[in-house]
Amino acid sequence: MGSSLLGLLAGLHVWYWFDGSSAALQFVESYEWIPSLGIKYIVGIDGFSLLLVVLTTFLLPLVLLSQWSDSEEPSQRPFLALLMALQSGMIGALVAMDLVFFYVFWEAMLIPMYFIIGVWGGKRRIYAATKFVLYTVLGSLLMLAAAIVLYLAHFRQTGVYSTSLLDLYSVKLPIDAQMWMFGAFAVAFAIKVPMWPFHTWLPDAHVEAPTVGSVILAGVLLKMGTYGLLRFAVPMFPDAMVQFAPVLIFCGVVGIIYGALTAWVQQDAKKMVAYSSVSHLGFVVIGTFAVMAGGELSVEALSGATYQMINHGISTGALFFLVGVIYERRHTRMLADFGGLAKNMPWFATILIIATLSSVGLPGTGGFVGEFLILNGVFQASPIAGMLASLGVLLGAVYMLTLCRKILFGPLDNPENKELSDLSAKEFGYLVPLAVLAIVMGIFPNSFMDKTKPSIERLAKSYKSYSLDYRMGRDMGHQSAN
Amino acid sequence: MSELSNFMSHAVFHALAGLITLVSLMVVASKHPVKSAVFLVVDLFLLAAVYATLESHFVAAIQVLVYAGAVVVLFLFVIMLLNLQPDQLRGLRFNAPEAVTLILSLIGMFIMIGVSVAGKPTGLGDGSLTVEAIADGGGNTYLVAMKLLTDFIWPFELASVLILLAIVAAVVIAKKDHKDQPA
Amino acid sequence: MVPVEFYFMLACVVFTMGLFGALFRRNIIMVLMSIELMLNAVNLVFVAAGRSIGNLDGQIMVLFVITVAACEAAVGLAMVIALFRKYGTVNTDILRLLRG
Amino acid sequence: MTILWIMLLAPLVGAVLNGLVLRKSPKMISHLVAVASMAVSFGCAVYLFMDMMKSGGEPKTYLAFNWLDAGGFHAPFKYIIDRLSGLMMLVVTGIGTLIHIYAGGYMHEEVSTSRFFTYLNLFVFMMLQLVMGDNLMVMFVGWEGVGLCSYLLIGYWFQDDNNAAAGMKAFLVNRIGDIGFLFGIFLTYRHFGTVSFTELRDIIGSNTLDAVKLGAIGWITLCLFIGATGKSAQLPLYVWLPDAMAGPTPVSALIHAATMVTAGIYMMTRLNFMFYLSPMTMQVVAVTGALTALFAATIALVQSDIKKVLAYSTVSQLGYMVLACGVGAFGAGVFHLFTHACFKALMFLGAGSVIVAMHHEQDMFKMGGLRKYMPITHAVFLLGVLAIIGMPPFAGFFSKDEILWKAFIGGGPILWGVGAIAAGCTSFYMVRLLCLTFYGEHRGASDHGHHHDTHANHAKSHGDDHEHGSHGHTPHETGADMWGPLVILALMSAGVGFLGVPHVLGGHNIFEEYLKPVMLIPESAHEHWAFLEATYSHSLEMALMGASVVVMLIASGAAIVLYGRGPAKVLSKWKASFSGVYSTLWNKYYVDDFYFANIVQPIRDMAEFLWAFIDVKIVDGAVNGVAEMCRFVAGSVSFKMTGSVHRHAMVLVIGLVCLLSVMVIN
Amino acid sequence: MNFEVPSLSLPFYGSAFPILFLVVTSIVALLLGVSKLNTPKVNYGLNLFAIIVALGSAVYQYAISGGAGEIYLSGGFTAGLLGFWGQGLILFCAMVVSILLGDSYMSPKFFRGEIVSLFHMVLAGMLTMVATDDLVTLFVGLEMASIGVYALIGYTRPTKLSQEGAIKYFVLGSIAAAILLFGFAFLYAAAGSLRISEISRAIGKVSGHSWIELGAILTIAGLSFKMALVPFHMWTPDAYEGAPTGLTAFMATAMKVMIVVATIRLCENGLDGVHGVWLSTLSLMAAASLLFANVMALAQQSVKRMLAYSSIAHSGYMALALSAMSGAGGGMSVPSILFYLIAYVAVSLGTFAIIMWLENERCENVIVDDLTGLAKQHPRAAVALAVFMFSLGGMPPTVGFISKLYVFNAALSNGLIGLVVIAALGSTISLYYYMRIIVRMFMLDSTPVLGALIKPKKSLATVGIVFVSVLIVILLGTVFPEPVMQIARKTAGEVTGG
Repeated sequence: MGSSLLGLLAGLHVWYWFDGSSAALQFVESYEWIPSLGIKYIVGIDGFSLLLVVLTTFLLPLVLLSQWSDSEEPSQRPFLALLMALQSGMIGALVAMDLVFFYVFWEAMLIPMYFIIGVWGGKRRIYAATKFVLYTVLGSLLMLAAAIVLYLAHFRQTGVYSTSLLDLYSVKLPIDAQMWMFGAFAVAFAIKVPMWPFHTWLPDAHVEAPTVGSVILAGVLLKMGTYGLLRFAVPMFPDAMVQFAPVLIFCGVVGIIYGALTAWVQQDAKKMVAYSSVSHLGFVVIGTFAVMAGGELSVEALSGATYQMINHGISTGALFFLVGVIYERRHTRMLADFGGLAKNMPWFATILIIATLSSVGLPGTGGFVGEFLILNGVFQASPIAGMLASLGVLLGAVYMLTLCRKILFGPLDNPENKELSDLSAKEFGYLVPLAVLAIVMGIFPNSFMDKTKPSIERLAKSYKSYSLDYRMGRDMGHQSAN
Repeated sequence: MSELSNFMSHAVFHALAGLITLVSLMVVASKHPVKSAVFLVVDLFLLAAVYATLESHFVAAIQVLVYAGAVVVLFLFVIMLLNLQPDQLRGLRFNAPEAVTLILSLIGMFIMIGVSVAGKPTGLGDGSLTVEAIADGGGNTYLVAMKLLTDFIWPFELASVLILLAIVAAVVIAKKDHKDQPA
Repeated sequence: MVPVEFYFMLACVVFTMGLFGALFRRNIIMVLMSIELMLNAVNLVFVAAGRSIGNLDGQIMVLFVITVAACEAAVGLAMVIALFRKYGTVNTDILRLLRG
Repeated sequence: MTILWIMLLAPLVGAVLNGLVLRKSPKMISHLVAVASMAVSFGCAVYLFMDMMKSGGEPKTYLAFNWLDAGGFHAPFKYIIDRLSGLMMLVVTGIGTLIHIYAGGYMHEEVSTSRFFTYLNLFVFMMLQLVMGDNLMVMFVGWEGVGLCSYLLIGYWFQDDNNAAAGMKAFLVNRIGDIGFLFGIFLTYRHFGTVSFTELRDIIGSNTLDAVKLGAIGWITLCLFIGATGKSAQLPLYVWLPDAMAGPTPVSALIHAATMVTAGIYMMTRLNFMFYLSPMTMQVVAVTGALTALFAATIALVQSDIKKVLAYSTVSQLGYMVLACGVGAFGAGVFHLFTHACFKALMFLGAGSVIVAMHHEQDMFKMGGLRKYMPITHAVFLLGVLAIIGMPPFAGFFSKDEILWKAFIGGGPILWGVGAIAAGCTSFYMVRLLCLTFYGEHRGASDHGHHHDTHANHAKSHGDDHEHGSHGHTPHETGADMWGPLVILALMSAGVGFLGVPHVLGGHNIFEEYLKPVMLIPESAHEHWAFLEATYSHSLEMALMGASVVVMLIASGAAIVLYGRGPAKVLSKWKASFSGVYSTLWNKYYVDDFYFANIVQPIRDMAEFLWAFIDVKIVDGAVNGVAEMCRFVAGSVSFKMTGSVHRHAMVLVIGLVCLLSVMVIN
Repeated sequence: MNFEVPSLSLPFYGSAFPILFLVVTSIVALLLGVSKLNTPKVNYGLNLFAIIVALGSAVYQYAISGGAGEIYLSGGFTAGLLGFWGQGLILFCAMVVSILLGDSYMSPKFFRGEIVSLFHMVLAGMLTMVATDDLVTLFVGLEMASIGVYALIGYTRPTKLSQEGAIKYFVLGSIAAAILLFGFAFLYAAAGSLRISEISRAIGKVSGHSWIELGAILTIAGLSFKMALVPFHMWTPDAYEGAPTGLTAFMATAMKVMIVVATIRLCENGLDGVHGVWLSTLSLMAAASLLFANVMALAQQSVKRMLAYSSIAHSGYMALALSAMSGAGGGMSVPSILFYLIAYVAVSLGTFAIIMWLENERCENVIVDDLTGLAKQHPRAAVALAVFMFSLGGMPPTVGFISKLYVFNAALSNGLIGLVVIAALGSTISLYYYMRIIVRMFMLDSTPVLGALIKPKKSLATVGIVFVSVLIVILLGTVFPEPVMQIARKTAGEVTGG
């Protein structure tokens, strides 16, 4: 706990000192790690990772707080240790500026999560944990292969072995090589996101994971996928990205609608929230790939995507916490078992509604800012996709309100539910910050986005110039060949 | 080399080859292990004859002495010791896997034969060791011995360890383990 | 002079014969003898090749092969005896405990 | 501009106080806080209005802070005070205050009302965002915010699942419209690079639009109008409003009659310069409005639930307003909005009083004769009815005739005819309602044991804690806290019409003059809208006016004859002989059923299919199938293929031969 | 005809000291075996002494050896970095296995004079095989190792299982030996020599001749048998399961080191002229191993059998790198294989140490279900085993990942993208069965099956070995891969010439 608070302080420190006007990496440290392969320990933070790092450091204390009172239990110590390991893994992956170094953290964080789900999870925890790990690993290994090819290409072009991102960004690849490598990266990250149709591990993992596991999974782990897309897939393979963007947008849109519809018919509250993640992250995905007519990325959509990542972490984290609250009291998550809880749990109801509203993107909550910007950007890039994705806004309201209605409203007729007590002080302790943040993020988004703005604009713009450079270079190559 | 001797060596080779093939078939196809062992001895003799036609007299001799004389006798000895009855040749049940394997091995054989006929690569070997050269050098046995004890001294020495190892291994394996209950 | 390919072809045939024996005979002693046959095929190649190239390495190798074959035969037959002691048969079909 | 911020934030402060601090406090205090915050807000609004008028009604904008900046997109929290928003803020805070006062009495049976007043205050706050915002985004914040409050308030008595369902329906149907609104924003940003009203007005006013932008405006306005159909309950998205009556009656009065539902009209008026540029959209708007007016009015003819009747009446009146917008008479629309806010709030509150008096009985056929018991309520209600049916010289007469006249000159006789028929229906059902409720015999006490009509399934909206046994008590007049606001509203219903006396009747149409600066017909569209400025013969206008009055009188007369002393005998005979028509009307043209069976259910079925089949069987099945396949291969291979040393050797040989073949092939 | 009489110099004796010394100690052990001193303790001491001395001398030779190897006895013995490296690793495995066997219930069975003698002769054969330029010596060394191991695994403690495993291994091994020899014969026929380096030279002259290709394929097939590559792997599960666990560990580690080093030498130094042949052959087998072995491992109940399939799969990874040895990016693959071997040896020894620790007379074959609840019973052992499993599965931050990265790197630098994709699939499948063990240990609550039987033995040595293995696995996986990579690189210099 102490160390997590320390982590939060450090996170806030970084936040405070982060220079929002610069797109460059900050707080960079670099050491040799495996010089014979050119692998370095390079960490640094820019606009993309900053928010996620802060989110991670923010969520962890809350998560630990939620575990606080049970600390008598003997299995608590390994659990906390795993949580801390998970946090290091996540932060490591976020700050790593070396491809292999990133990969190490990216995979290493599976292990604590695996144990968290597998040891402390529900009935089908083993199935879920195994599926989670295998699915992710399969994708990541393909990515690893592509990463190595990229690294070798860099070597061929410069004669230097390096896996540093800054070096790899400069690699110029022919389009067909870019295509499959982008595919490999995209699949790896799509699995993590999870993007339709690679999403099926998520509901299982969420349902079986303990509350805390779900919170972290939804809050940060999934963002690794979208973060990865932004950090690696997009800048490294610009031409392939333009080619692939329609496919990804398609998957994203399908994910949005599909996730929403499937969420709607779920009977299990957690599964519903899990599918809602599929839908919400679909927004992030389409936001990332909103390629405008000029080959430039939509700044609005990118901002929205980065913002939505954080916001989804907050709102869905809160939702999982809330489902955990009632699960702890009733040991069931079936919607049919609840109803009318707003009567004897008014605070619970209040926070659930706030989280719901943030999740459905009501103006004034963080969800709106993210979704609006994404949809706006995507609409500018591809009106059809924007329109279809907007259906997600409607369907999102459908299932989330269904959730609220089934839990909170209706007659309080189940005798077991009548005895339920409202939130305890501890639960307040971890829920209120999330609820407050959900609203603050909706009202003062600029104070969050200012920090990310330069990075986003640089990505969107440099992307264009880079890809133009590249095309021109290729054309010249053609001419000389002719 | 004269036409005649060429014809003769061909004739001898083909006769031997035919016999070897036949006997080899008998070795693997005989019902009774004893018969197989006897055919094996015959086979080894025939091969020794082939070696002899190839001017490898020492090897031919060793083939007869060690192989036919010791190894196969060892086989016979064990067969007798265990008083084995003729096989029911149950092994020659031909299920699909066996059939497939048989066909494939035949294909493999033809591939190997096909490769064999590619012929000797040109420009290789000094060809120094003609029959005359052997005779000049002191005869096949002398040359082999010299070679064995100079260039191949290291494996030669190791072979002694190998034989020791085999003896120890055979003892370990065949030793009756009194503590171990028979099944 | 008989071309070296003829010897090779003969060796291939003998090798395959040995292989058949090893593959299809259930009697383990038969299997061992078949393996001896295969080794003989090898020897034939060595000798023929050595003759055609004109050096002695092939014959040397044959000597080692014979040594090894003898060792293998010794160890193999010891195993046969041990097996026979335990099961009263030398049929390989009994070796079915380890599978999967 | 501190006053503005006080006005905007006072309701929010009230909401926060009630929502977070005063949860357990007595009703009195939460009521007081709520009313006080509203009163403060209203006071500020009056001050601001005066201030604005003093400076000639020039629009002024005030920046709170920059809200959202991403790329080229900027959406500050910026507010505008001009004639339009000034008027609206008066309506919102003024009527809001009255309703807050009234609500205290209405909700006196509740254990705690802090939650109620939280929502109500929050609603006013959001409504102020909607009307004061200087850009589409702030408006959208309010737009969705009021939707949220509406959702929460409709489902206020959440113990009844139907209420929760009605709330959800309202929210979702509104969301459909909101998506249209969103598209409108996206398109606006795409083509104009800004979403600020002031800037848009400047751009469009400058008349430098190319064909692409003109085309885009068509789409933009259409999208925005879809938003308006949601919020303002127009065809085809009106279905939520009748269900929304499940909420407490003050809510119906404030949200579903006076303020929120008029947001669509407000928005169109706010963007009139864009709508003017797109005659096609305007045509759609006008037709939609007229049809809605007629459609809802016919349904209202046969409903038995007092609030349902009022609800359909609201839909119908909103149709009028939309019709007005559609023919370019935004001023008339807003005028009707204003008068309608007064008299419909009055009628809802009156109905609320009746319902309270009847112990939450809403079926009109179980009322009757209440005039005796509730004289004040009766009096004010009567005024309201007179206003809505367009009896000269009450408010409704002026506003409605203005609209019908504009419809005639702008849209032709058909639109006028539709409007007039709707007006006739309005007169009929309103008088019917009045008669059934206040005249004739009291039918409530004798009907003691019977609870409610099976059809009016949303009629019961009281919580568990309400005693059912209170039926049969004699109705009684309500307290002053409830009739006080009624009286004020009644006076307004009677009086505000004079703000818009048309020239033909010797007035100056002050209201239209007042709003004139808000309107802007871009030059390129002048020709099309020339009729608005043209002069017509007074006799025509008078004739039409007379015609509509006659229609009104005939319809009212019919209603008095049929329902004056309770439902006439002949009605049941008619019911039987026109059962098809009747049940169609009674079931609201089966629209709800149609939507459910053809839209909601198929989607739900599809979702089930997606989940149960596609997701579990195919997408996940593929994933698990791979794993299963591996395990199957391993299992079958491991025991069938292995064990025998010969088999092992065969595999070896086969492998070898394969390698050799590869070599040969190479 | 001239014959060069071999001159046996002091450096030769120094270089060959490990081999010679082990031969001597084997005879000593044999003599001890018939004396009164034939007690497990004495034999244990002798064994450990001999191995440590040999190991020390191999390490010393490695340290003083400078780059290109010295060639003695007409190529029979080469004193190069790779050879000493292989000898050192083999002896290290032998040492660890001896210590583990000393701690196990097998101790009185194994530490008999004749067995120790066999063991030393086997070691001598293995050491010979990794340090020779001569196919004859290679073959003799291989047979020494094989024949000895047949006896050791089957008859150290003869049970039905071990005997069956040994016989199967023997029969198949003999067939494979014949195939290998057939390959040698064709190589000889085409190249005219049995010296690896001369074959290379001859191939330069006659490249593309089909005899060489046939010989190369048969040779590689024969070696693949020992390396346990699909489809020549069938003996592996049986032999691994049947053998006493200590010897299984020995086979999985030392034998693999031996055969891989020999293969590197043969392919890189001898057959580099026909690398197209072994590229296609080895990559096919690598692909087959990676897929098939991993799938098969899914169905296994016996831990040892599962590890056998896992070992096949790991051979597949090494074959992947082996097949990438030639061509443009080949410089990276030999170091990657060597690094992989070190990682694999460390992890395997640790894993087998834990499994041996769990075994006793009553429970000789631990099945996966036996591990249920181990985390509650013996949490430290469970954590260690979990670390090993993750490392075998190639998850960071263990050395398994770094070695996999290295191997992929090598393969991809030669453009073997398809193979790497297959490897990725394979290792995903492999994670499943590794995780099965973790699931049993940590996640299933049912009563421990084996836990009841185990009396935690006080075996400091085992604990130490496990601890050191964990340390190696983690440290090489996180902070210190570089020094080991440098060693691998330096060692590879002998064959790659760089």
